[in-house]
This record gives sequence, C-alpha cells and structure tokens, in this order.
Amino acid sequence: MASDAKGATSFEEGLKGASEKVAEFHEDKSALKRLQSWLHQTPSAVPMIVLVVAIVIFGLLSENFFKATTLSTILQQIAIVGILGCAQSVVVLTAGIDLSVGAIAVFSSVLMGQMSFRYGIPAPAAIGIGLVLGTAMGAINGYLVAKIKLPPFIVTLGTWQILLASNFIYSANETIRSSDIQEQAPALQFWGGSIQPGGVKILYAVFLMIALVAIMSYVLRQTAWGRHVYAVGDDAESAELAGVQTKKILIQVYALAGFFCAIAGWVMIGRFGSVSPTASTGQLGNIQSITAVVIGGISLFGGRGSIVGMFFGALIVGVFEMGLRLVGTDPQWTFFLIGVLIIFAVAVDQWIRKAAA
Amino acid sequence: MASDAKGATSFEEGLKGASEKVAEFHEDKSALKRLQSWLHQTPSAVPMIVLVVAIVIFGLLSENFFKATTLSTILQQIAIVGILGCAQSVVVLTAGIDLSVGAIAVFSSVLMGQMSFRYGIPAPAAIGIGLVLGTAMGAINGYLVAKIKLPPFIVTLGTWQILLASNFIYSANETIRSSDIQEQAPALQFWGGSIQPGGVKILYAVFLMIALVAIMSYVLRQTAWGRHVYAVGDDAESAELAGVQTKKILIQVYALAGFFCAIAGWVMIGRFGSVSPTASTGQLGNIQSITAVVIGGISLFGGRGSIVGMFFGALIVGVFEMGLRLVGTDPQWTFFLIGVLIIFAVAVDQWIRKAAA
Amino acid sequence: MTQEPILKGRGLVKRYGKVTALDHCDFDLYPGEILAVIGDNGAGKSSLIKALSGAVVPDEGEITLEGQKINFTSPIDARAAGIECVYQTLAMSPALSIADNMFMGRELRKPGIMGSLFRKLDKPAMEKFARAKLNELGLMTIQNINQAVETLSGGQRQGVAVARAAAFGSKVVILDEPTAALGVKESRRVLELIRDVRSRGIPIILISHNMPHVFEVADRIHIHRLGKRLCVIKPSDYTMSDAVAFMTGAKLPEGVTEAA
Amino acid sequence: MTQEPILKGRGLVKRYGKVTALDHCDFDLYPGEILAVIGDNGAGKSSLIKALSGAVVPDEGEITLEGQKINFTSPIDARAAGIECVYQTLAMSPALSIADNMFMGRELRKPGIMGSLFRKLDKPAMEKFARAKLNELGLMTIQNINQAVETLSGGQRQGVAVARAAAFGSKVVILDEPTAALGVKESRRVLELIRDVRSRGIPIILISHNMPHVFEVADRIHIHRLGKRLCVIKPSDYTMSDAVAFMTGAKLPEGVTEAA
Amino acid sequence: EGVSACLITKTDTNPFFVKMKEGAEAKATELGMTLKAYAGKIDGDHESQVAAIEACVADGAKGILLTASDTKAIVDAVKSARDAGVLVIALDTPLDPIDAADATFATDNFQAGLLIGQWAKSAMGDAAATAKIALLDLSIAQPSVDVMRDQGFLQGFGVDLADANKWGDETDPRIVGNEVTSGNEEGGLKAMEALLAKDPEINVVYTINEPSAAGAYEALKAIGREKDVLIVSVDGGCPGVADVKDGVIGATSQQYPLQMAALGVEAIAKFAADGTKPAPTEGKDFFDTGVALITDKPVDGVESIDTTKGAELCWG
Ligand SMILES: Nc1ncnc2c1ncn2[C@@H]1O[C@H](COP(=O)(O)OP(=O)(O)OP(=O)(O)O)[C@@H](O)[C@H]1O
Ligand SMILES: Nc1ncnc2c1ncn2[C@@H]1O[C@H](COP(=O)(O)OP(=O)(O)OP(=O)(O)O)[C@@H](O)[C@H]1O
Ligand SMILES: [Mg+2]
Ligand SMILES: [Mg+2]
Repeated sequence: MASDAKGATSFEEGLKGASEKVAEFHEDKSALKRLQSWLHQTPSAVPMIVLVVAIVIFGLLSENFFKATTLSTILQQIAIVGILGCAQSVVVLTAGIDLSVGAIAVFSSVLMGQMSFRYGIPAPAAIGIGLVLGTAMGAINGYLVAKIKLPPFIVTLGTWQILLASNFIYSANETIRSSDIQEQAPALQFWGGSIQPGGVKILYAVFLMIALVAIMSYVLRQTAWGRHVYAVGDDAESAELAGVQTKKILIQVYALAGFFCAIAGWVMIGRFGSVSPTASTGQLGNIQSITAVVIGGISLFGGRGSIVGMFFGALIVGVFEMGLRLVGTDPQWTFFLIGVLIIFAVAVDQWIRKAAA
Repeated sequence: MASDAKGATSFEEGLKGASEKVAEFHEDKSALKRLQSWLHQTPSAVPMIVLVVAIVIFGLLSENFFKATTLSTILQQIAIVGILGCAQSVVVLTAGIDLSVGAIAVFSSVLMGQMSFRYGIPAPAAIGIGLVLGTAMGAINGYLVAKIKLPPFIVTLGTWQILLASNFIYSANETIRSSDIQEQAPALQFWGGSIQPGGVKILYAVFLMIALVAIMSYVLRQTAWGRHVYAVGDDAESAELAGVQTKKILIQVYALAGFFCAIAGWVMIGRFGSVSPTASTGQLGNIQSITAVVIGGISLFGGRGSIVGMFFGALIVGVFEMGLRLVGTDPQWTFFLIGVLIIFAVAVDQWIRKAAA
Repeated sequence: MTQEPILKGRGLVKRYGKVTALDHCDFDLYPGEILAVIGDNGAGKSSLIKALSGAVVPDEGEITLEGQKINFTSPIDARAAGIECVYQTLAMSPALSIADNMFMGRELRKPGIMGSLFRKLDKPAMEKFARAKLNELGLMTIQNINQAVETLSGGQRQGVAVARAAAFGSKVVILDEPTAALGVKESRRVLELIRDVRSRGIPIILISHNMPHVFEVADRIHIHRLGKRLCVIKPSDYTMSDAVAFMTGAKLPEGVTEAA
Repeated sequence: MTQEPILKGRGLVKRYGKVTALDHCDFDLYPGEILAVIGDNGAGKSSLIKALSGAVVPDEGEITLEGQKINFTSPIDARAAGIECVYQTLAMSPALSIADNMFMGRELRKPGIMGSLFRKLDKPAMEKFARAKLNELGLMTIQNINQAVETLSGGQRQGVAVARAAAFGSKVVILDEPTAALGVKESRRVLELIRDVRSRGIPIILISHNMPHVFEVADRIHIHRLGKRLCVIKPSDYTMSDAVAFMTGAKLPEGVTEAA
Repeated sequence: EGVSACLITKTDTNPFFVKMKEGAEAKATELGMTLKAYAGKIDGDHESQVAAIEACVADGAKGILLTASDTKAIVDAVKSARDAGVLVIALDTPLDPIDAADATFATDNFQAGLLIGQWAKSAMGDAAATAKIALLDLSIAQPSVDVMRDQGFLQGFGVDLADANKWGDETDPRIVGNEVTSGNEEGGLKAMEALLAKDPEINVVYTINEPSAAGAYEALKAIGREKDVLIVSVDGGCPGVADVKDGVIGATSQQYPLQMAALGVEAIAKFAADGTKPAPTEGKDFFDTGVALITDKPVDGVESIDTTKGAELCWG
C-alpha cells in the first residue's frame, strides 16, 4: 500500500468507542400538540374537518338539510363522481391526469345498453363486455402515456374527444328508456336498487362507492403495487432506477382507471334508470372528479395524497351543492358561491395543515 | 496545526502541473447531424415541422385549403386562443395552470361593453376600465396562489366559476348588438378592422396576436424577469433559495395573464361584433389554451418550453379544425378526427425530438 | 476574542413534527474568521445554517447580526443583509443554463437603452464571467456553457453553486459541504477560494465532513452533536482524532457534560 | 489476471447533444475484486456506470457480462441480471418512507393468506430490517423510521441508498460516490461494508474522489480521463500522488500517450 | 306560509331560459309563492336536472316546472318526484312519453323549424331547387330541440330527412354542411366561417337560435355577402326581432317562454290549493303555447306576423 495512505485516515482512531446512543428528545404531550401531530400524520382528516364544519353550517341555514333523506340524497348524488374520483386518484397519484374519465363512463354505459338492446346479448354478458371495453379504453391511454411517452393531458384530451364522438356516433344519440330496461335487462339497473332502513333510501351505488374507496385505500397503502404507484408519481426516473417497472405500472393504472369508469357507467344506468349518450358526465366528469381529487388534498404533481381524502373532497362538493340548493340561491349565485366555497375549503385545509406542521 | 494534518492531504502534490486543457471532441458535421443539433437547441421548431406537414397534407386533400382566404381565416380563428395562450403560457411556465382565462376574457368584454352602454362611459375609457379589471382578476388569482399558497388548479377553478357567474349576473344575460356598438362605441370593435392586401383580409387582431407572442418571447428569453419565471416553474424552492422573489413573480405572472385575457376580451368584441356573455370562450377558453400550450411543447410541470411553441400549437389545432371541416362533413366525425390528430401531432413531435436528441 | 460575534445564535430550536433537528443550539461567528462546523450525519448542521440564512424560521431562539436582532423570513432577506449561502441541495434551477443559475436574482443587463428600457440581458457578459469563475475552480471539463444544470455531472453542479456564492461575496459566506462531490483538484481550488474570501475580510462558515480540509483552513471548529453545539475548539489545540471523538460521542471535551 | 472479466465494456460511446460524455471507453471488472474508478469531475465516470447498469443506452460499443453480450435497456434488466447500483443521484422517491425506499421493487409480504391472496405488505418486518441496516452503518440519528426520505439530512439519505444496495447483494455491486455526504464514522462503516460484500465473493465498482479510501480498499484502480480509460493501476505499485497526477493530466503513466 | 315551487331549466345562460325564469318569478311573487330556480350546467345536462329534482323533493316543493334536457332519461326522476306527491309540469319540451309529466306547456319545436323552412323555400322561389344550405346546429350531442328545429326546417324546405331523429345524415346535395355553434355569437361566427371556406356560394343559412344567427351574419358581412344570403332562425327574443327588422335575419319563429312559465306557476298554485291538475289543449296531448313566424317579407301560404307585432310579443 502506498506510503501516504496510513497517515491519511489515521484521525479515524478517534472513532474508537463512538457513542451508539440514538438521539432522543423530549416529546410534548399536550392535547393540542397531540392533535397537531395526528393531523400531520393523517392528512386526509383535514378535509373531513372542513366537511363537518360545512355540514353544521348548512344544518343551521336550512331546516331541511339535517334530515336523513337529505343526507342520503347527497350520498347518492356523489356516487358517480366518487367512483370516477377513484379512477382519477390513481392516475393523478402517478403525476398524470385523465380527462377522459367521464367519456369512458358514458360510452361504457351506452355500450352496455346497446349490447343488450341492439344485439340482444343477455344483460350480464353485456355488462361484462362494457367493463372489458372500458378497461381497454383506459389501457389505450396508458399505452400512449407509458410507451409513446406522450403527456397524459394531451393523450386523454384526445381520447376524451374521440370517445365522446364515438359515443354519439355509435348510439345515434338515442336514449334507451328506463321502462324498457326494467323489462328486458334489469341487471343493468342493479346499482339503482336500495335498502331502506327506517324509510331512508340508500342506493347500492353508495355502498359500492364506499367499498371501492376502501379497497383502493388498502391497495395503495398496503400493497407493493400501491407503493409503486406513489413512487412513479413522486419521481418516475428515480423509481425506474430503483427497479420499479414504471411503464407497466402506468399502463395498469390507466387501465384500472378505465375499469372504474366503466363501473361508473354501469352505476349511471342504475342511478338514472335510462341509458343516455348525452349524459353531462361525459363533458363534466373530468372536471368534477379532478375537483374532488384536489380538494381531497392529492397533489396534481403526483405522489402525495390519499384516496380517502378524495372521498371527502367529493362529499364537500356534494354538501355544498345540495346545501346551496336547499338554501334556495339562484343557479348563477349557486355557481358563484360554490366557486367561493371551493377556494375557501382548500384555504381552510391549508391553514389547518400549516397550524399542524 | 495537528500532527496528522500534513499527511492527510499530501497526495495532493500530484496536482502540480495538472493539465488545464479543456476537453474537446470531434464534432460531426453531416447535414443530418446538424439538423438534429439545431432541432435539439430550437425545440419550438418541432411543432413547426408538424404544422408544415399538416398544411401540405390538407392542401393535397382539399382544393379549397390552399387559398389565401382560407389561411387568413385560420389565422383569425386562432387569434383569441393565441392571445389566451400567451396568458396560459406564462402561468404554465411557473408550474401553474389558469382555468379562468376564458372567464376573465368574456367578463372583461362584458365589462367594457356595459361600461359604455349601461353607464355611458366613452369607449376608450371603458376599454381601459375593462383592462384594469381583467388585470385585477388575474392578480387575485396570483394572490391566492402566491400568498395563501393554494394550488393554482383549485384557485382558478374557483375563480372560473365565480367570474363566469358574475358575468351572467352582471350582464343579465343580455347581448349588446353589433349594430349598436358600431354606431355608439366603434372603438370597442377596433381589432375587427383589417387590411386587405390583394383582397385577402387580415384582421388587426391577427397582428396583435403575433406581436404579443413576439414580445413575450423576447421578455421570457432576454430579460431577468423572464428567467425568473422559468426558475420559479423549474423548482420554486431552489429559486427562492437562490434569491428569486417567487411570490412577487407569481402575482405578476397571474396579473399579466389577467391583462392578456382582458385584451382577448377586447379582441372578441372586434371579432364577433357583439358583446355576448354566453360566448363559448368562457367555458372552453381554458381547455383550448392549455391544448395549444401543451401541443406547443410547454411542460405542465413548469419551467420548460417556449411561447413560440404555443403559437405553433394553436396554429396546428386551427389548421386541423379547418382542414377537417373542408375535407369531411359530419361535425361528430370532425370532432373524432381532431382528437386523433391532436394525439398524432404530439406523437410525431415526440418522435422528432427523440430522433434529434 | 474580545471582539463581538458578527453573527450570533442563542437557544435555537427547530422541530419537524416528531423530529427535533435543533435543540437549544448556540452559535457564534467572529469577524474575519473561518469557522468550521462538524458533526455526525443528521446532527443538525444544515438545519442550523438554514436557520441562520432565513431558509427556515426557528421555532425558538434569537439570532443577531452585528448586534442587531434579526428575523429573516426568507433567504432573500438574508441575502439583502449580506449573507450568501451554498445549500447542501445546491438550490439550482435544473432546466436553466449555468450562467442563468449563477446570476439568478442579480442579472447583468446590456449597457445603454437596450438594458435600461428594454431590460435586455447581457448574455455574452454573463457567460464569459461564468466561464471564468468555473475555470478558476478548475472545472475545465464543462464543454458547453449553455448546458442546462441538470445535465452537468454531480461535481460540476456543485462547482457552479460554490462559484456563485464566492463570486458575489458579501458580509458572511456560508458553505454547506461545498466539496462533497468535488474531485481532488477541484476541492483544492475551493479551499484556496475560501482563503481568498477570508482575505477579503469576509467571515466564512464551512460545513464539512473532510477532517483534513477542516483542520487545514479553519480558525475555529464548532462541534455539533445531537442538535446542539457541543463545544468549540481551535485546530491547534486538538488533533483530528480528538475532534472525531468529540463529534461522535466517543469522548467528551473537558468541562462539558453531555445532557441525558 | 488469467481470469476472464465478469463485466466488460469495449468502445463505449455516449453523446448528449454537443457533449461527448464517453469517448470509446473500455472497462473490465474481474470476479471478486474491488475496482475503484477515479477521475476529474465531469470525466464521465457516472456516465460509464450508467451505461453498465442499463440506466443509459450507449450510442456505440458493447458490453459483456460473464462473456455474454448484453443489451440492457433499463436498470430493471441490469438488476435482473444481478447488477445492483447506487447512483450518484441516489434514486429515491422523496415522499416515501425509508422502508418503502429500501424495499422498492422487492417488498416483503405478510406470511399466510394476507400476503399471498391480499398481497398485504409486512410493514413491521420491513421497518425492522431497515432500522437494523441503518444501525449497521452507524446512522443512529434517524429519529423516526417512518420519515419521508425528503426530510432526511443529506448524509442520512445517502446512507439509506448504500444500505439498500449492500443489503440486496447480487452479482455486481456498483457504488457511485457512496461516501460523498457521509460523516467520518459513517464513511468508515461503508468501507467495512464494501469489504464485507467482497468477502461474500461479489465484485464491487467504487467511484470515489477520496484517495485515501480508494487506496485503502481497492484491488485495482481504473483512472478515467476525458471520457476514456486512461490506465488501470494497482494501489501497491503507485502512490496517491501518482494517481492524482494521472487523473488530472499532470503526468502520463508509462506506455500511454494522450490523444490530441 | 307560501307554496314553494321549483323551476328547472336546461341552462340558465341562454336568454330564453333567463326570461322564462323572470316570467315565473314575477308570477310567483304575484301569487305569494316562493320559487327556487335550478339549471343544467351545459346544454344536454340531464344529470344536474336529476339532482335538482331530488333537491326540490327534499326541500318539500309542491310543484316542479321542468324543461328537460334529455326527454327520455329524466323520466325516472320525474316519476319518483310524482310518487312523492309533487306536481311536475314539462315546459317548452315535452317528455317522452309525454304523459310522464302531469302536464305539458310547450312550443312545438318541429313546427317552429317547419315554418322557417317553408318561408325560406317560398322566399327563394325557383332558386330553392339549387340553393346552397348551411345548417348551424347547437351541439354534437344533438339534444332534442336541436334535432327538431333542424329537421323541421329541412322538412319545410323540402329536403329528405333520412332519420328524423338525427341531423347530419341527410344526403341532399344542396346541403353544404352542418356545424355546431353552442347557440352563441362566437359559435355562429366560427361555424359560418368554416362553411364559407368550404363553399363561398352559400345562400341559405339555418340557425338554431338568434345569437348564432347574429354571429353568422358577422361572418357574411366580413366577406361582403350579408345582403345576398337568407338567414332564418328560431326563438323570437327581442334582439332577434330587432335583427329581423334590421334585415340581419330574414325570418324567425317566435316562442313564448314568459307565458309558459306564468301558466306553469299558476297551475302549481291551483294544484296546491285544491289538487286539480291542468288540462291539455283540445285535440293535442299538451298545452300548446304557440309559435308564430316573424318576418317583414311575408310569403304566400305561410302565416306570419310583422316585426312591429313581434316586438310587442317578444320576451327579452
Ligand atoms: N423537513 C424536515 N422534516 C423532518 N425532519 C427533518 C427535516 N429536515 C431535517 N430533518 C431532520 O433533522 C435532523 C437534522 O438534519 P440536518 O439536515 O440538519 O442534518 P446535518 O447535520 O446537516 O446532516 P448531514 O451531515 O447528513 O447533512 C435529521 O435527523 C433530519 O432527519
Ligand atoms: N443528460 C446530459 N445531457 C448533457 N450532458 C450531460 C448529461 N449527463 C452528463 N453530461 C455531461 O457528460 C459529462 C460527463 O458526466 P458524468 O456525470 O459522467 O461525470 P462524472 O465523471 O461522474 O463527474 P463527477 O465526478 O462530477 O460526478 C459532463 O461533462 C456532463 O456535463
Ligand atoms: Mg446537512
Ligand atoms: Mg458522477
């Protein structure tokens, strides 16, 4: 060994007997501090607080608000947005965006309807075909994003237009009536069924939405696949270097999103009774789901946030819309106030987070 | 000095006489390589190539396409999107997004109109008020983003709804007719004027758009403020640490965007003749401008891309829309094909970039 | 040491959620000196200098600059007060060029009307300056001065950050591990640069894990341990082994008892 | 040296636009050895190991692993072939926890049906393992094993990356400046770890600017200059001064003439 | 405490629905009722309408006035409202089936289109056989008003409709093309520009409503052809009637939203008082509030009123 090597690291002798003690600091245990640290670790609780406050305020403003039926109506009104939100959440977590969610949902519902009515395929098979096709539409998005490396915004903007146009062309703008479906293919309306504990109607669709949120929450937190989704959104290049198959994950994520959208399409048939190609979800579903996702605290830059937050985000919007309707503001004023409230909700959220940090 | 210090760095004696030569490598000078390296350094040229190809193809497909009037019509159809695109570009470069651009434009045009017609303010003053108010709307967005630290998506989603609702409430949904404006406040229609070299009409609005793109291109590349905009979008935290006043820049950027939107509002009056609160720009201006920005190669994650690219992006969309209308017939199919072509354009763009890298 | 410290911190505390990065830490920097700060990984050295330079706001404690109490809320405040800092994360805009990054926030404008009215940047001048500073550091391998910083090698990137802080010398210069990614030659140049800056009368805070470098250039060494200042030593009074022993907790300096 | 190299590169070229990072570079790694790679900043060391580990695809040249020609297009291919790498940029997901990052791509699942059917992660096991590995490196200052990596200090972060590569030892381990941000104690542990890995029979490529460390552990030293391999030396044949002189171009090794 | 009623329109940006709302509010104030208004977010948005119906039921409204965006799809929601004891009256647009609502006060949109089609054909005389027709429709979603007005016009003009439930499938060579306008000036202008690029000789323009007609006129004016092109439209709003007077629009079919709304509110008041439901017009299955052709250039065989009369009856 070269002559100067020894001297070079001789000072490391000082290391002998280095302390192995791990730093420990006094922890503050006051109730407030503990609340703060809980909020810090459970960020999805923040939109929940905003939600509770909103519910209380509307309860004071309108006597009809605090009825069980009103609350169950709100849940059923957000069922579709909530399911689309699950789709949007996984995509946004990978730092993507899916503008085509609504279009996939509507087109899938039209496909399910036309499969049974135009071609006479039995309803369960028609539903299956619709789900598969919806998943395929998502997978195409994923392929373009992952393999051709196109920006998700452009890809899904394109497929949004393509699918919406296909939807109108294929369906010839025809609505399939509720009464026909009820007679010939009741399975299509399955999610419109309800249980009525104590006379309060709760749609199966609501349970489905809650179940999907719970499952996805589990998958994202507790499985390797879920961690990979976060890693891809956090820093795709690092994730790739660390051994995550980013392309595969991306394709799977978009395909899963397509699948959820197709489910939302099926739920739409149950909720509205009929199959309508002009359903506004096709046009507005993307903005609505993105709003829920962002209010719920998921970062549009990917990798941060939880799907449970999205659920509360959707609920916040649902509560505001219903509350304002009951208070009886004029539609333009309702839009105005919803705009104000969205900003306000997120500002409060930000403020609580800051206080908790 | 401690005894072991000397030995520790003695190997640095090897540095004496270290070469000061700068690495130089053989540069490939073939035409293809030079084209590649030019494209590498001038990324905004890539959408231009896509554009030229599109024009040639449509020229072959439809005999009407290659007429001067068609081309000037395309330019005038993208004038408003182009100006909104300038606004959107600066915002997107800071890693933000502005969903309210269309709403600011429409509301500003309504304000200009109502100022002169409802309150009898002379047209030039009314225009001034409109421009100031538009800038103020943008500044509010900026304040919420920079100071309250809300996500731009949510802020502008909120102000989009708020401004659009205000627009309808304030205007009482009333259109001011073109003939009235022509009589009483022709200054409002200024940008609808045109020069007609050789019978081909070119609107002043088109020149305005080109001038704005040129000015902003200069500002973003050649001034300190422009570099700071890029730095903020690239990595806001680093920019702040490096001494950029990120908050100030953000507020200025959104205010400037508001100002451009107000200009777009003024141009709308010239272009459409009338002042209409229901103009589709209010609803679609954001998606259209974001599309132009993204096709033009500006990254939605901020800090990368050029405004000239946005201009070509807007032109590509304009050429596709017009070309497809001339070639095809059914609007539903046109809508479908525009979706396909947008994806295709960006895919080609990506492909050229990769080949050039 | 009868002089007053130019930059002084007392009882600084910084907590991140459950983690306590600074635990009632004191700090003194005297005019014209090179003060090294050493300590284990995660001891809180970077947190300390971030607190001093306004990049984070401490939860408790006070900082004085030249005897005046200061309350920086952003690095821009600190810069305005004359404190220039190279952060461990380098604080660069990856997509911008070397020159853009070096002059961020203090760009040169063209002379004459182009600069004053049209505010046009003097890019050639900035590039020339940047190239000269990098050559001073021996970073000769940079082939293209217009390269985006993200395309530089790890060491080149660090060189750009160090050159920036040194070039715009001011009241205090803080360097957080400036030679971590640098080669032998480039590190040597940085040490020369540090001496240079001091010879201009500007005091320097140097955080480094490289003991030989620290003992070579520092006037005093601040040893940081578990979020606090454990002691301050002079390199002439102790050996490197002692310093290492203190900072890792193998030995305690005289007159200091470690808190439970 | 009658053995065949386990990993071999011939005539590797990598250009980035105007910049040539690798200029017909050769490379050899023999079984069971510690090969150090040294060179100026920007000499192309990181580019070389990125080419070897599939993180970039070289424009020209060929790579063989155990005599087989390979064509990695992604680091996952390299990993599957048994090459584990710590990149200079560390390749971590900032928002995820230490354990998440350490097990990225090779997570542990719960035993029984929860793991096989519901694919539930065994978080406690992963956290325990992560904590043990970090303690081995002497990174005792990590206070919260669930901390996001972005909240770690520079050195802590590097420690996590090194622990990851060493823990999942395989056919070849590549370390790009693994001790740059580490303290004295932590660096020492990394050197021990490197020896450990070799004693398991796994060859290691070590890039470092720390000459004493290089001369202490390396069996052979690959000196990189201006995008090429200048020469390979044995630490017992030359002094550190010589190595520094070679890599900075102050001297030329015997039998080598520098190209114009 | 007053009776509470709801008005649910397709959108609340189209002046037509804005006026309808004003009419309903005026009547409600007069009768001492409270009226809450709701609307879809875009044309064709039936989901917001479903949500609005649910909100009205939750809020305990006595009656709902509804202009349905999707006449078939809304039926289920209407049924559950009626099951909850709420009177539902379709305004402007009949539901499908029409008896899904308790009553319907509507204009016949097909008839409105038919009138302008017949007028345009007669006004052109022989030239109608070689006309070049531009059709400016509402949206690619083709909501029912959009289809009925368009198909009515074509029927009146003597064009074979192919599928009468869809526009755009006609093969008549006289048709230059369909474009969508969103029913505003901006859309009208852009659509007209595109069609003119396709064929600058266009001489008949059908427009979904008067704002899009005004936009189309600007496009024609820009190339100096505003004098030799016939523009027809539907709605009969005051600015539209003024445009007919100024020669911007050749003829328009006028509807009466204020009357519809007022009748609807009265019916709810009556239902709340004694439970009686309104009866349809004799011989029809809905209460027809009528449509009139407004033009200053009347033609033989098509009944019309002039702009002076139209201006008296116009709604906004
Ligand atoms: N934003 C943050 N959130 C949570 N913990 C943090 C954050 N920043 C730093 N810490 C923690 O504070 C402690 C001190 O970190 P600091 O960066 O100051 O260490 P350091 O002495 O500079 O270490 P190194 O020598 O490795 O750079 C570490 O335990 C680190 O994990
Ligand atoms: N993506 C890229 N685009 C352009 N140039 C690049 C890119 N990556 C590396 N380079 C250039 O290639 C050369 C070699 O870089 P590399 O990172 O391999 O150096 P290195 O030897 O690892 O240096 P260090 O010791 O500083 O880490 C440098 O001049 C660098 O600027
Ligand atoms: Mg540090
Ligand atoms: Mg390197």
